[in-house]
Amino acid sequence: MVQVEFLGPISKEPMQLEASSLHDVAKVLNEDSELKTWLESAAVAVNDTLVSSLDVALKDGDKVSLLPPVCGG
Amino acid sequence: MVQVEFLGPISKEPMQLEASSLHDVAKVLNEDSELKTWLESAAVAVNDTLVSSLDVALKDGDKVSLLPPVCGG
Amino acid sequence: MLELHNGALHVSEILARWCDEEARNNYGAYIPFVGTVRSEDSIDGLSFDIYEPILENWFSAWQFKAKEVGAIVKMAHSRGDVMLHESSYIAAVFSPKRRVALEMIDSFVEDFKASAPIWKYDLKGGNRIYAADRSTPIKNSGLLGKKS
Amino acid sequence: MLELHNGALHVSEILARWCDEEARNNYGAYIPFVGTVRSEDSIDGLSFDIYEPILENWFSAWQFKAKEVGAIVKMAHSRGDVMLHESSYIAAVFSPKRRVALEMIDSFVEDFKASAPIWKYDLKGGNRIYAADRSTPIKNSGLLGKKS
Repeated sequence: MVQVEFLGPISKEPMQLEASSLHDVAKVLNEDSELKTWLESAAVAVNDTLVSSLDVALKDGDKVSLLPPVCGG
Repeated sequence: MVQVEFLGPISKEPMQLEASSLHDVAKVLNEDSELKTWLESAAVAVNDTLVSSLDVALKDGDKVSLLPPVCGG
Repeated sequence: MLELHNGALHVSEILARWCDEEARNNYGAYIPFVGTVRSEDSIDGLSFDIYEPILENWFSAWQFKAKEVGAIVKMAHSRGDVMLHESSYIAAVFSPKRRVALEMIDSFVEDFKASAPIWKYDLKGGNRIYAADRSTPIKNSGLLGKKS
Repeated sequence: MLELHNGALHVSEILARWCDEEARNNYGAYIPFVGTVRSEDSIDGLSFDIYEPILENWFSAWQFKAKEVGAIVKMAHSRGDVMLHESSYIAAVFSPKRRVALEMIDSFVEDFKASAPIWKYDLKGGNRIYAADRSTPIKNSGLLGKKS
């Protein structure tokens, strides 16, 4: 199981799901219509490192985070 | 008479001289060998306004200042 | 050094403390950038969420980048609510020479705006509204979106 | 506002005072630049001469330029001796928006270095030596020199 966390303004509780890569995570999250806009604009981190591709293998206990558009300062 | 002032590191007392333009001032100052290097690197102000040409008419009581290379900060 | 404070920053205290910390380290240039909440769009203030693990990674990368040119960076940011005319953000560069400091404060602040995992909300009549229109997607955003 | 101080600047006091002065004026960005005397070439400190009338004209022109983009500039500089690790120069920009402030602090500080009528001397073993090699001729310098 991997843990998926929604950061900042995405008001959604963390999810646990079976996934062996980010492609699997994408498949599951795209079934949730509430998430549609966020998926198009969010960056993705695996274990707190930002990634640039879905070709990232996941293992049990990994944490996937969704980071919507930012505005610090 | 115009007053010529030497600013910053040029250690020279102010001079009074007869001059109807900066050309006249240049002529007199170039006779002073101590000033040679300073004249080549100094900017010139008339009545506290920097000038970009010697074609500036001077009248009685005007102040001409020589400003050597600067380094504030 | 990265510091996160609950609520508004005490600007003078932070600027003075950082200055003291580096007073003997022979830096010729110190440039802080102070960000203050402006009164506009009838907001009462702003509020911030921060995701600290990624912010710390981002900041560490900048410390390393600064060190390569003999400089250091420091940053303070607010968590939670910051009201009008209060400050929520201070970034600073110390460097031996001015050109490095002037260029680094610019690129540091701009990269912060584009990349730091911090979310801003307008405080308006008791509501906390995500500032979507002023927010920037982080690089490589949208990976999980449906391909069109 | 342009302030000249005898000897070293009290950095924290000045930064805090400027911040307080503008606290209610709705500026979103405040960027001070602080210049500090570095230990190098075995100097004991630096010393400065200032020609105030032309410095004031130069600064007024910058105030005007800043006003055109909704910003303000402030500056403090030392007269006379400033010892190692003390500060001799603070410039600051306040602006509604960060881009204006980041660009203006850079161009203000660079123009200051190239144009402000201030002369620097190294203090070394009781002597006060003009820093000729680090000094820059003001624009249009050399008018009075003999034509070659």
